[in-house]
Amino acid sequence: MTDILDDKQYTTLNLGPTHPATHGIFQNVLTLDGEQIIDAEQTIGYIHRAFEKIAEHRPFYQITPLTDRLNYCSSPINNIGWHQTVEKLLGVKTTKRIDYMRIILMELARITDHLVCNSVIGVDSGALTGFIYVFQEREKVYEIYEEVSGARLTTNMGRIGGFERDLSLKAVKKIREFLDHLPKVLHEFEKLLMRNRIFMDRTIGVGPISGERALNYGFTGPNLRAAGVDYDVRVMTPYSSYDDFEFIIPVGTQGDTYDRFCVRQQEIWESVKLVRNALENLPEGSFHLDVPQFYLPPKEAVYSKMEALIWHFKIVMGEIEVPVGEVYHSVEGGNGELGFYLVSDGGRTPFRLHFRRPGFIYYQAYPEMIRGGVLSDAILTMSSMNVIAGELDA
Amino acid sequence: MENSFIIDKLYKAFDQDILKMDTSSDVLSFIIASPVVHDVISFLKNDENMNFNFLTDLCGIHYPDRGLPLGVVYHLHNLTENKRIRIKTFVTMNEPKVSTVTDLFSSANWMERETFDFYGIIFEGHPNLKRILNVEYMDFFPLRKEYPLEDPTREDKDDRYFGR
Amino acid sequence: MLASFILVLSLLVAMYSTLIERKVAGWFQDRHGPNRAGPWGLLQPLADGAKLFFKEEFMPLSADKFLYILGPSLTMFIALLTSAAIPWGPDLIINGAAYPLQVADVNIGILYVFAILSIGVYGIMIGGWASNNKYALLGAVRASSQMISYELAMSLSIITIVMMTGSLSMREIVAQQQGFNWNIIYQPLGFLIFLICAFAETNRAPFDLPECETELVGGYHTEYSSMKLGFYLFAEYINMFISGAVMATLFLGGYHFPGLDKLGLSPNVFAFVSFMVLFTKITLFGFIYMWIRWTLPRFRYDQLMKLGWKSLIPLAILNVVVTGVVILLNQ
Amino acid sequence: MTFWERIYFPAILNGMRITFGHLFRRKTTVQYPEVKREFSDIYRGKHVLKRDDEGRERCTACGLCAVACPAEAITMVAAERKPGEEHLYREEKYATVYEINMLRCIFCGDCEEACPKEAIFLTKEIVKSEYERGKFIYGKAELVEPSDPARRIDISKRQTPEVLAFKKNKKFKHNK
Amino acid sequence: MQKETPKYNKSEPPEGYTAPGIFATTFDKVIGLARKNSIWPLPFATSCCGIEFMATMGAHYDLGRFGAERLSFSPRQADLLMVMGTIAKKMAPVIQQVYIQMAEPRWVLAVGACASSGGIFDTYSVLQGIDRVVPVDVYVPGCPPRPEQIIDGFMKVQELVANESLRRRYSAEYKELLEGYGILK
Amino acid sequence: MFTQYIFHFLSIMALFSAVMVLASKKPIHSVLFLTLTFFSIAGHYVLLNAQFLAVVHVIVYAGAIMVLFLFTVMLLNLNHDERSPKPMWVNIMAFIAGGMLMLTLIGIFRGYDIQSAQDPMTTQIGLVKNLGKILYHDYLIPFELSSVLFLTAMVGAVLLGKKEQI
Repeated sequence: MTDILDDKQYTTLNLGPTHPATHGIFQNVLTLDGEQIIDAEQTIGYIHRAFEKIAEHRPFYQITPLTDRLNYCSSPINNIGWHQTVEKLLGVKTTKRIDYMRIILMELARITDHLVCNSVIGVDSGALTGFIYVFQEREKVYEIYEEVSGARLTTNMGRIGGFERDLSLKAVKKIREFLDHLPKVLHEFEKLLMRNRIFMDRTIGVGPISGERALNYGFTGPNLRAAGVDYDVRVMTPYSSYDDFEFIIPVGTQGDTYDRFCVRQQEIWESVKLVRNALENLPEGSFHLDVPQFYLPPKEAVYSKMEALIWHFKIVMGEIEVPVGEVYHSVEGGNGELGFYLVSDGGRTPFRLHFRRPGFIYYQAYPEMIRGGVLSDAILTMSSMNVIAGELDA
Repeated sequence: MENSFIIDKLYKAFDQDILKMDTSSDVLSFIIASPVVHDVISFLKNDENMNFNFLTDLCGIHYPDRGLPLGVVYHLHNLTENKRIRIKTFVTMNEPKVSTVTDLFSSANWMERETFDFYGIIFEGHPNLKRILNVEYMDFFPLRKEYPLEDPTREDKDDRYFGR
Repeated sequence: MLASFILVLSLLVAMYSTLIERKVAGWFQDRHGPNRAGPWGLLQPLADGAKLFFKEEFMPLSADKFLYILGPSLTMFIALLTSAAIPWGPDLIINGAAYPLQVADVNIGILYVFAILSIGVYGIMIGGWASNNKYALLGAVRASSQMISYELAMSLSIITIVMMTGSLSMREIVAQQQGFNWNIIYQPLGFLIFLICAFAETNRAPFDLPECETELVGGYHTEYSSMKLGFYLFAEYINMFISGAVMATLFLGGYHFPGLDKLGLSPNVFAFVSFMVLFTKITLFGFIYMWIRWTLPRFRYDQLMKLGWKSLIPLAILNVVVTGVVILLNQ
Repeated sequence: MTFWERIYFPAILNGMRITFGHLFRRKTTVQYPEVKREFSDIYRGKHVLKRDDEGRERCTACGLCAVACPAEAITMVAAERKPGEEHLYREEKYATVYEINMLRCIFCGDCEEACPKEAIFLTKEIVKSEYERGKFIYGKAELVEPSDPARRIDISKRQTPEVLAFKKNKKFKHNK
Repeated sequence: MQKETPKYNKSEPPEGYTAPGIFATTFDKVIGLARKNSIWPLPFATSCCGIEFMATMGAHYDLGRFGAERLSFSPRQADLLMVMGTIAKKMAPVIQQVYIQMAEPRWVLAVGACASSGGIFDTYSVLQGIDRVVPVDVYVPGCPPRPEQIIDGFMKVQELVANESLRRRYSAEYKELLEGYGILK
Repeated sequence: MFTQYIFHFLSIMALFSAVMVLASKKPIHSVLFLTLTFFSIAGHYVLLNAQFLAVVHVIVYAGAIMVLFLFTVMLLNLNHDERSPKPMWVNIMAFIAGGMLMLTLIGIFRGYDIQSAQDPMTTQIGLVKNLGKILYHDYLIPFELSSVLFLTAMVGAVLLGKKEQI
């Protein structure tokens, strides 16, 4: 009897890749003592799609649809981040109207991203209904995307140097309706979960990480802020005129699942404010830059002017004159600092394009975060980290 | 923090090993000889005046035409003063070895594995250097320029019409 | 005859509970729920049943063959046993002879129900273990420890009823609650504890840890397909139905409703109406089960244990003591 | 946690109140096959190869759409227009074969944007699912819009007001 | 161009649908009708299409109307394998394993460009369509498909299920199809 | 007589499953057979008109204790272990102990006069009320003492369990 107790029999449990809580693609081999987690080993790469290799074979504008599929919960942020990277390389500066439109769409994207993450925490803790409530709001954002770009999820939104079309009146109306209705649903969602003791017990102190370790692990975004470090690219390195607006960066203290939930929830509220502000202060002007070398000439010109037709051909063929050089540009994506490291040798495609995918970097900390917890904790920690597979595996 | 301050300090500490410096780019960047790259990053992280405590990014790059074709690019970030710096190092194809920075940054673990996976750069001292995104039995390093992008098994495409 | 009627009723109720559950879930979530199979989706349970029946019988290679089959059958069997002790209504008068609407008026009815409940976990444990799957095993382990823990609090909360009524017979307990003399009025805390424990004993959310989808895939029934799975799923709904009946009988006056006996109905109509009253109460409990399930997140394993041992059992003991003191003072 | 949060019930009852409120609310479900949800005017669905007002195909087989396609889903074979075919093809070159592999296509809209002849547009129609993979190669039979004026597909809402204004006032160079 | 018709993968048309052969007994029809209304999907959601699948399960589209909101994550209990999202070569054995674990009768729905054909990811690491590893019954185009399209594909599957003969799964053709994929049971 | 048949059936089942507890290879099967034994014994109680005892027997043994056994056996996963052959002296000791128990039993039953036993159906001793009266009137002190004993045992068990972790 004693030897059974002494050298404990650990079970290994294969969590994923088809486990419901791993959302399809992560594999975690857990070493369990009863239900307590002794260790975990991750395998990733189950949807490795070779983004970076494709990017070396595509002209700049064709990379936009690729970025859609990085963090597909918030594709406009990726699209716009990529456009800004190219704009940085080309050395063009966008106007305020473009910036503000971008802020509106990026913050809507952030709302959708956080809504998905938080509602999935609810689902994984057993409360499905809240998820369905907030997904109805997400549908409204989809409608807005559809009105702006023509697609629901993988938006392919905007162009290098602006947008392909202006915000339509219908889109603005829909955004306003959304902004008016969202708070009600958010309040309901928060009432369902936030101060419910079952949920608090499930999440407080679960999967914690200290600010110091989080930095060392390369955490960014809400996960880092939940650990108490107020690093936000939007404030630190303002892009797209974010410095015109005032907003709070919510920070947590423990870095546990509950803090991550609350930080995301708070960021949704801040994003709502940001969208509203940007929409109220939307300046007049053109929705795209007038740079015929890079931005497709207007269609009516293509149909009638030879010069415009030539530009059109050149741009579509990808034969734009790109300076040689390298840039690093980062935006605050749904999960943190989404960076684009672009090396150009002047050719029609990037020489090298590396995406700094926040999910890929911080997901390494997962074993350390769940060690000592139980199986249920591991699942909630995973969903609260909001690791998006497209971003993880690239 | 001024660029000149960093440049001064770095040159004072590693005069011989800085192969190139570039201030024209958006981020101050240095090319460092590969044997000392760990020391440089350690210095940048730990020196109290530098304090680059956040490894933003680490990735590989391949210039097939150069003498030292394989490179590793580090992006470091000083979060307190919001200063970014880019460190590059290059190695040969035959002996693609760079010492790991996992002892300084836990986040480097997977990024180095990814770089190994894509470019075959060996990070000496890495605790678990094996392929991460691709299947274990893959026998080439797909992001090197000589390897094609396409899946050779694809059948429903006719390349003649695309002019690529 | 009555026994087979109750059996068929339980099965029917269980069948339609699956539909109602899905419908109610839909309504809670601003959706419609199943509505394509027949009008308002009324044929949905039949479709599910037929599909399950014609699905491939799957036996994992490494499973313990006999126990693998025994598990679901046992669960179903035990779930159906309980209904025997429940009084479904007052006596039916046929040809001058009174037929009680109860399969067996055991003088220790409560204990009988309780015994059946306590062995109900065997089916789950055996099935979970025999599948030879780690998720199933974890589910089985969770189920057993959860059952044992919550049985204690449950029995302690029943003891107060026994103390008050001085009888172990269900029929007598119901008889004492005539009018509006319901036990829930005297034993609100006991009722609450019993309700919570009933959730745990039937493995319903927020205590659905043995089969919780996001953690254990399917829990104990992960490896089951076709009708064996159907048995497990059915048994859960039968258990809900029966536990609703037990709660209604013990705390909500069974088939009594205030003022019903003063209407002067003929005995058989009265029996029928009384039965409908009981059925309505059971339906109410069924609705509460679903309501809770689609509202709350679930507990974690250790929190569930903590709640059971550190909150419910002390409360139940306190309840017993207080009840004892009150009874003593009243004598 | 405050005492009220500690004893579970207020939050639970509150939650139950919320869900109960939804029980009688109007359902948001759009019963899809019978009722269709409104698509945006610029939704990027199935492609159409437009004809001009006289019923001639607009496509000139320049190949820009194929180049612009990130999925490499478009294939075309160009041919010279023969005399006597002026009523069929607007330009001197036309596509004898124009195929889009709808399974490859990601509906990004780059082809529509690349087209200099306003020939290819995406429409609000969705592409139906099929049992076989081969059926997804849409040729000209599926793509070219019907020449019957009554069954033309209206794409004017996809175009910018500038283009529409331009079309009203000016003749296209290629419309001569 | 005729002689250059592209070759496609071995994805037989589901013969229950094309070959009239042996069905249409009333019993088959009744069972088909029952099965049709009780398809429990196993969502194998790997990427973007998975989010659209969530939308399909959500209140606006409500796949539950078709009796399909009971997702069964255990392959044993599932009737329909819905593959949504990119399947990399690393994932291919997993998906085949899941398919093998499913109990008969089983159907496969490939949702979205990536699962059906690889989509834009024509790369060294992505499987060019899941019909290389498992037989697919219905393909849904789109990247990602709208929920309407997913429901459309789902109804196509329903049609297939309703018309399938009970004996199809024991037929020699079916065995041959499985053997072609190296799946034997 | 009908009850006779039931009695025989239950007895055979009890003996058979008791033997199977020892004979079956898998520990889980042993536990389940033990449960079956308890059920047969509970059946005997019912035959003796002691329903209360029967039900309590089921609740306590089958419902609680055996579930715990099963739980432990499942967790320990003794399925695949190779039980090492016991040393010779253990077998001899077991044989002696078992033989002595058997001798004792035979001795008891030899002196037992079956005719003097009451008809089980006429006794009301097994019913709740009578049982309660006897327990709380005639045997109050032994009853309470035994409960104290159990409490002590429980405390001891908890202490032992705690010690294991230190």
